[in-house]
Amino acid sequence: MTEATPHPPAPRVPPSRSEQLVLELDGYEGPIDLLLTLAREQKVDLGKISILALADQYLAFIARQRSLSLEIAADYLVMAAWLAYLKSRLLLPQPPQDEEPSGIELAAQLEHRLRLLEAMQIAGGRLMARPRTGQDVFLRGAPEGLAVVPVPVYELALYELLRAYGDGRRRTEAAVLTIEPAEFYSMDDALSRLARFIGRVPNWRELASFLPRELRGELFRRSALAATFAATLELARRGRVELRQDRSFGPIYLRSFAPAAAQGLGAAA
Amino acid sequence: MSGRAEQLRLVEALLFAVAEPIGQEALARHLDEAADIAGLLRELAESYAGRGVNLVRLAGGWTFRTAPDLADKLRVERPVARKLSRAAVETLAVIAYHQPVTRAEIEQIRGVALGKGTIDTLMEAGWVRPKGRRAGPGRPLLWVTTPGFLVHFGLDSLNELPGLDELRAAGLLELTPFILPEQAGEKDAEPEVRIEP
Amino acid sequence: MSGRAEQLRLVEALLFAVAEPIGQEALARHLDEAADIAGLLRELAESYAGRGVNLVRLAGGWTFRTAPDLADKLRVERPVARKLSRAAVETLAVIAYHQPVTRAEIEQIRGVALGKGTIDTLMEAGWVRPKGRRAGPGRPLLWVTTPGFLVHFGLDSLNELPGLDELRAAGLLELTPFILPEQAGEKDAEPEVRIEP
Repeated sequence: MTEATPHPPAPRVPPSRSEQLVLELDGYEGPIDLLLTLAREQKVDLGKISILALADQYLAFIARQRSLSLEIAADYLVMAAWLAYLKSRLLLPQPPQDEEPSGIELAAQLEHRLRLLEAMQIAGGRLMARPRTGQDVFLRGAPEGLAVVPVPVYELALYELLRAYGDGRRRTEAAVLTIEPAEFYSMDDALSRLARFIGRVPNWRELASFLPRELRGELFRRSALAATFAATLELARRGRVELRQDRSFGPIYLRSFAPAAAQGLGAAA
Repeated sequence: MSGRAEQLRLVEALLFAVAEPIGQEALARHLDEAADIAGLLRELAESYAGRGVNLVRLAGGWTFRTAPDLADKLRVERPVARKLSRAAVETLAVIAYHQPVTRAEIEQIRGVALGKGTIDTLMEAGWVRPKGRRAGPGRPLLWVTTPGFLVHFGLDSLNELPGLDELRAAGLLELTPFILPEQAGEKDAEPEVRIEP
Repeated sequence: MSGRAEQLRLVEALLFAVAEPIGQEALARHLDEAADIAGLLRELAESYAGRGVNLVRLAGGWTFRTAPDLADKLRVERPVARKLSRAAVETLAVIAYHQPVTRAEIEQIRGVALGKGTIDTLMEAGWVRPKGRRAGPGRPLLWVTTPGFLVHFGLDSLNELPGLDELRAAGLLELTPFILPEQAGEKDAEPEVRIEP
């Protein structure tokens, strides 16, 4: 279990005792880890180690590395400097009015850090030693799964419901107003249509030829025939047109009354 | 534990963990040469018979399968949000206001024929149901709203639906000049046939 | 067959049909309201104890898995997982025991800067994830373990982490700020103060 540490790698040297040392340093996860390893070499409980002896060990270790002209990562040197400082605090009497933590406090902190790292190293090892799923123990290899049944859920607000009802009512009411009148051809429609032809029809023409051309279904056609017939009767009564039917149920013919009279009537109108 | 019991455990674990049905030869690779694999499989299959999981032969190998009779219960329901068509909303409104009401009456009130699935959708939503038949020719089904309808819309009773006057007062019967409702709302429904008077 | 036997069969089939642990509430959705699910699970777990497959609690749910003592005989079926680096193991332990924890705190405990790939590896394995940020300067990301971590290491909950009680009793789960030599490991780490908009 090694990984490239974030520190610059130590230079390669020929196989010798020095390489052993390089590899050793390379194998530590930082200065605290090195300290922890050295502490373990004292083979006592971490609470009973001598911090002073530990600092000496570390400083000696680093000095040995440097004497071999090996590059040592800066953080190891920072730790060495701090341990040298700790050593002086532990050995020399504390000056009065010194605000800094005492040597004993610093040593206690270092000890706590060592214990914390050791605890995590042990915990990691215990985690890794557990039966691991997918490696030592296995879950169901071919789970059949549960069939998913979609259940439709409809969302609709009361407002939408009422709005729809209102829209529906409005639509059916509007249809009565706009569509129904258009379905029939009234006598007024027929009169205004015939008025356009009066005076311009000197010869007999079949009544059917005056019907509107729009094709709007049987009902409309029949109402147009009836309305136009009634209109011609009215026009004949007023003396505007003449009507002729040669036999019962035969075609009805129509022409303007008389050119002179028609002109006179036209001028009067 | 006896050798045979240990072998049974191992076969059980192997069959459980592998992703595909496993053949006797493949099982043999994990067991002593002397192991009676056919016998172990038979014993295991018997001990699982009648349980929630059975040991079955499949594709030339052996595998655990959930008992077929439990298939109905091995399901999860997943809600899927759906939107009602305009025609369905309006039909629901007509049923709510005019219940009990026949299909022909709904069509008469709305002025359009009902699409095939419209009432089905409303039944699926749990908002309408048939209730009795109207006396008279053809004895047509009558449609009413359900208690679920009241619950969904937060109504205590049908009397809480606003009346026509109240709808008009709320502006819900006002003409909106630029929308032709029959074209605006219903293009997602199946084409509806206009009824001639 | 009695109702309880049928319920047992159904629970057994459900747990077999799904590879992930299933919670009691999820099981309840498939059973009658009156069903004594805890009792059924206990009975099922007992009937599988000592067999090749066991019913266990994992990550807050229930699941079948192969018996741990068969590991050696089953392992050949799967490729051996890549071995984790020592840094990754330690980092995982720090996250598991001290979560939620910042990158700077992990570095503080280990006394060394975190390599770039370490957290990546743990995330790729599906064992850790970021969750929220710590209030305060830089609002650093907080790291926690995932349910997948619990499943992989066979834990029902974080309370089952090995040695948790002793560590707590020894005061080793509280992070007290260190005065010196904090800077030792951290100067080649990426700057911890990230400015958030």
